[in-house]
Amino acid sequence: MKKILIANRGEIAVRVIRACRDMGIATVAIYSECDRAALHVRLADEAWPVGPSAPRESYLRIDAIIDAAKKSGADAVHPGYGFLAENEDFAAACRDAGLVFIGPSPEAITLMGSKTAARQAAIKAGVPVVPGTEEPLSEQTSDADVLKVAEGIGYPLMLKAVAGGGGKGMRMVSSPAELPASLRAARSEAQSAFGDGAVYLERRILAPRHIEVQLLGDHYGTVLPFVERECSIQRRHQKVIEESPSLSVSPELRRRMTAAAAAVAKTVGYTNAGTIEFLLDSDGSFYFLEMNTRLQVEHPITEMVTGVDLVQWQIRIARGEPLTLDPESLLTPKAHAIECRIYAEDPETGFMPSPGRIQGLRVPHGPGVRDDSGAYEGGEVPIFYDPMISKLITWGETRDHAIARMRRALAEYQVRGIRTTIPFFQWILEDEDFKAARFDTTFIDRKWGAPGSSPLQSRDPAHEELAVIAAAIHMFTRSIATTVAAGEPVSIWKQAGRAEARR
Amino acid sequence: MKKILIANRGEIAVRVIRACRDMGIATVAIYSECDRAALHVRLADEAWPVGPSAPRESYLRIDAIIDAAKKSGADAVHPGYGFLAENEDFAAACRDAGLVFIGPSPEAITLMGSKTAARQAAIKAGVPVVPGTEEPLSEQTSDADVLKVAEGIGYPLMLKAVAGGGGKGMRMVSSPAELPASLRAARSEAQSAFGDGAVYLERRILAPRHIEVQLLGDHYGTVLPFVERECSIQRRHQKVIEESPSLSVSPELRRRMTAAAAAVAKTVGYTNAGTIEFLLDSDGSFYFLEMNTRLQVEHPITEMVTGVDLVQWQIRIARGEPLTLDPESLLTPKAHAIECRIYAEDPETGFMPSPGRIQGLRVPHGPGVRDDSGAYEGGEVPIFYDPMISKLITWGETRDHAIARMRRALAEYQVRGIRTTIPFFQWILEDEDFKAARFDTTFIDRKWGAPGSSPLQSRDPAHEELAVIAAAIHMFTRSIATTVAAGEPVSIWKQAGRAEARR
Amino acid sequence: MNLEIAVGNGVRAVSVTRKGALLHVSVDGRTTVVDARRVGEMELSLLVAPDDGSAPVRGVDASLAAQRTSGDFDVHVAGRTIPVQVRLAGSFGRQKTAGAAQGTGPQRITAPMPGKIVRVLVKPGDEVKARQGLVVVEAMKMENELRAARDGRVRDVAVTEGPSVDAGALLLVVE
Amino acid sequence: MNLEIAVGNGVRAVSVTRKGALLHVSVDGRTTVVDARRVGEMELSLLVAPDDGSAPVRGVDASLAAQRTSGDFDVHVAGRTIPVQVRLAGSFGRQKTAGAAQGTGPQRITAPMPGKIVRVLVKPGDEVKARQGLVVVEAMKMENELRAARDGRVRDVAVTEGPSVDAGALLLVVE
Repeated sequence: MKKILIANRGEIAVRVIRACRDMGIATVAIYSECDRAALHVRLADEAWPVGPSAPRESYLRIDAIIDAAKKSGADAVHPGYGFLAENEDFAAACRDAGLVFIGPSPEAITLMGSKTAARQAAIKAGVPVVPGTEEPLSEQTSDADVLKVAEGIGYPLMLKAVAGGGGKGMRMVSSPAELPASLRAARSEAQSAFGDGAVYLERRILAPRHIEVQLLGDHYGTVLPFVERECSIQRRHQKVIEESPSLSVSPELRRRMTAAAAAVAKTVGYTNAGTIEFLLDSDGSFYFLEMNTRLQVEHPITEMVTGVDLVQWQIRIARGEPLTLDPESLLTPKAHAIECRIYAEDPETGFMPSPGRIQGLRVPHGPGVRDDSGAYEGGEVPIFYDPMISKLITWGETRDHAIARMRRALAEYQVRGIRTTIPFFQWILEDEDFKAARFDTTFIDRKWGAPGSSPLQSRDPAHEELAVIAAAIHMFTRSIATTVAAGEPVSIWKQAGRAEARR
Repeated sequence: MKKILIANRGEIAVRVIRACRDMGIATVAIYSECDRAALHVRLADEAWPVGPSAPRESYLRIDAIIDAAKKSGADAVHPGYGFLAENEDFAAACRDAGLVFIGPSPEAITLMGSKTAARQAAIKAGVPVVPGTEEPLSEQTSDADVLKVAEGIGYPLMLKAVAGGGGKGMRMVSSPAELPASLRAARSEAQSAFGDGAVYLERRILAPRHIEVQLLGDHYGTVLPFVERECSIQRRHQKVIEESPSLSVSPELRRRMTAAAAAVAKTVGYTNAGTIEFLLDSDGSFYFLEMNTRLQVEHPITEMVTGVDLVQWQIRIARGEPLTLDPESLLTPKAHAIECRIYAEDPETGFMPSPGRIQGLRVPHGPGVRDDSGAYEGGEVPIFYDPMISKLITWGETRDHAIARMRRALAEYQVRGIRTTIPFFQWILEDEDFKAARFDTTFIDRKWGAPGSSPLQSRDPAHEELAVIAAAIHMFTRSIATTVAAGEPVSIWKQAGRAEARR
Repeated sequence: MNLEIAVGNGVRAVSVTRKGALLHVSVDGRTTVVDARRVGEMELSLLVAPDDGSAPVRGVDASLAAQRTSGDFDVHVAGRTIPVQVRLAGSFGRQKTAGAAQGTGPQRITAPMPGKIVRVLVKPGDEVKARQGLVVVEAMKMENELRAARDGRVRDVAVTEGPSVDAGALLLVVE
Repeated sequence: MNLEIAVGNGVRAVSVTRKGALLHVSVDGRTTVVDARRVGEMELSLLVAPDDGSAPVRGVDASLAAQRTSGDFDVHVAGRTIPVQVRLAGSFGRQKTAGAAQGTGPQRITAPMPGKIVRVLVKPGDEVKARQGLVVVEAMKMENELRAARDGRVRDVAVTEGPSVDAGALLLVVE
């Protein structure tokens, strides 16, 4: 394997480029029109255009990507996560084109990509699943039929896209009255996100934790599970903070959950990296939720507590190497790691996306801090893609230490020109329940309060005063006077600026 | 301990500030005139001026620093390394002022600060020392007397400052004829660097490795040694690359060396962080060289392979906590770490210092990379201080992996506007002997070649062509045309630039 | 230099004067002594004197990001991001005093980012409650519901479902 | 635009022309097709077409740092730092062709950085060999010996031991 095309963009494309470079493998980036100057393009050895900015016309264009791979002479393709990472047609197209797809087989993607088929596989492996519909409900299924099925499961229940992922096409339904509207919304979201409007129903576990197990499987039948990740801190069903290990998982429970995860993967002959997601109930019982047949966004926390470079191992497995890692050490976390997903969203305005140019960027550094980012000072955050611009990961000797470092790192982090979720994380990390690890997947909804409001809006007057002072001094000392909004350029203002500039 | 004054500048002041912040402790920076806008000033909670730019008038002014500590209400002082870190008067002055000095006792500093007294302590602890003079040779000792002592030791020998450190006041002497000139030079350097011109003589071990053992000692008699650091890659007796563990140290040898190091420290009742330096001969025998009674520049590699935050532990020890670390795990390195000290020096011109403004800075990121830096884009590297601007540390599953990541990180690293030693490290890291860990302390001298020459000067024509293309395109596309050196501003040039800017 | 700076829900009267190497910044009559250095195009290193009038030693690393409207900035300070609006003294007039951010005039709902109008949830004449959803804009893979700030009645609806709009485009007006 | 760019020991004749969205850069007659984007004040993202004439896909992230002399840059490219001197065509004249960097005129030894003259090792009239030490300047805690580039005879010594000098100050001349 000499040259790998990375069929993705943003921080994950950068992450894969770095792994390739560490292995002496050349890299080929692909880019859409608006991504010509993106960081992954700047860092790759080659960069090939694949179409206009809309994902459907570029990063989801299997033909254009395969064409770029062939022309560039790449011998393998890494799909990252999102886009085509869990698309069996893409995996098959790579195989047909003689390219190694760095991921599981198209068959495994197809099987585990169907939420309902994946549930069957879990049941076959002897792993409990959340009670729910065994068969998908197609877009043609009438509301009345869905209501009937729902009755058998009971309310509240979860309505989920069969092809779902990342919280898309997912709705909680509390009563029969809500079902039709939620069904319509979920189908439409699923259709637009995955091209498949089929859904299924599941019993809603109240106040569960979301715990997942990373796996690596090689081509010789070895499947190795890793210490669990705790991903209960979610907003709109999207993970925002992850950590490893979970304080709610005892060594004994870890052994059972990781064994269950490995059993599911073995049942389907799974290879490469994948993740089994579980719901952990407050009584300690756990249920198979779904399998993600790709590298996970939050893979770095596992890397931090096990010392294993998961992307390198994806590549090594894909080129036929056997897994030589020590299974015991993968289940023995070295202290604690935590990740915050930094989004270009404004928590003050209901997490409205905040695309635009990054005017200034100060990235935190120092011991125990890792920043996996696709951003740079002067770079653009386009409106077309997922607004996650970086992942900030900290490691500490204890959970408290990792959290303290995260708070310090967030205070150092400045993304100027666009709004980000950094203040949101600062708020969570000061919460007593979070600090004590007393939470479940409903944490954010309960804590953040009603939509439209925000606990951040109560400002600290001392900080406001400092902001006022800083802004006034900026105006007073800046060398190039600019027009102020109040009207025409004010000459006295300019003169004051110029006089200062000469000092 | 609520507020700590950091009696230092640059990357180590930043490092200590981060540790304090991780522990919820407020920080007080000090600064000289030229450091008003330095990174450590920007990041600290408070910053107090201590005098003009010359170190003697600011960072070495014990009175001014103690005064700042008192006025700021700090209850402890962290000295970093260099400046006053190994000055017993400073440690005593802190104690007298009721400030906790985060380091060993003034008595331990005095004892181990004298190279000759330290040798006596090692002998007392049953640890072998390099044969040499037992008593210091004061500045009054005549050349003839020194020549007589030298005869007893034999040539080649090392001439070293009693108060030395960091390679200052150190000379290799091959023959009696060289001795008077070297003596003069070493005394003058030692006098200027440490205010003490006394020297001593040691037999020169041919082709030794420089191996050192980090220690922590608490106030309850516990002294814990850490897995060794390999520091043989030196230029002008200054370490430039360090790694941990050393490939030349077997587990059995590690046990003996770390036990010897702990024995020396216990003999002198040592507390806080310190490092015992050894020379390791090619036959496997090792000799006590000296003790550094402070945090070491290269402490991060130990942190990377043991997971221990040494600065935090310095603070914890100073506030009276007992060492609760697991001794076994400190001697069991987790894979491999390597550090390159990035200096503002130009390897192309004999490592001439290259102070000035950092016009642009791109810091490497990604898995396994840590950058401990005092630099920022737009910041100045002053001429008054040590030219080390950052330490780049990488961690890998194996030594090869750590080196591969270092090469990748160095390629990502851009410090624009001043010259740095980054190309020098790129050259070392491509060396086959380095990659195979076949080296000793003479490695750089042998490999780099004669003074004035540089292996970097043989340029790759392909890179030169790219540089020419980039420069031409920069001139062609930049929006603000500037005068060219060829003479007056050329209007056609400006017009071309403006035309491009409007595109 | 006399300025008015809006922050949070109020407007502060601010003046800056240089005294020797230091700046005296008065905010609503309270003066702070500052040792300021510009460390970047939009970055300042400030050392601020404490209230007791001693030397300026309190470190405040501040940086600004210009917003669309000239004089509007996001100020990054002490690990926080605080929006301010800077105007020459007298510019804000009387309407923008404490609490004025909640206003009482018509609400002009504009697109906060470029995106596609996927749903319009109200029509002219509809009575709407505070926080009621008005229009759904899709951008960055997410649907974002724009809501009413207060109770009112929809006057104009300037968009239809389907087309894309630029940031700042007027979508509808609630009075 | 026609330029002369000195790099290494030679001077290249360079021209840049725009063709549609691409730039054609000719270096000593050999043309390279480049898709260039400015990503910062002094940073460029280049995609360079390979020799076979196919599409520009080879990634070259380049950035420049201006040196003291206008037109002189350190170019950071492919993990390396390469000094270049850019002039308008014809400016270098004949004297700066391949190998010219070694020159033959008098060597003007200047201070590469501000520092203190700690030792002057030669006096006017001394014969010196290539790489022989001439003067020792202390800066950044280190003593730095400035050496002769080639054999010659010391003509002028402009400094004495003790005082500090600025960067670029003439220290001595060897002819």
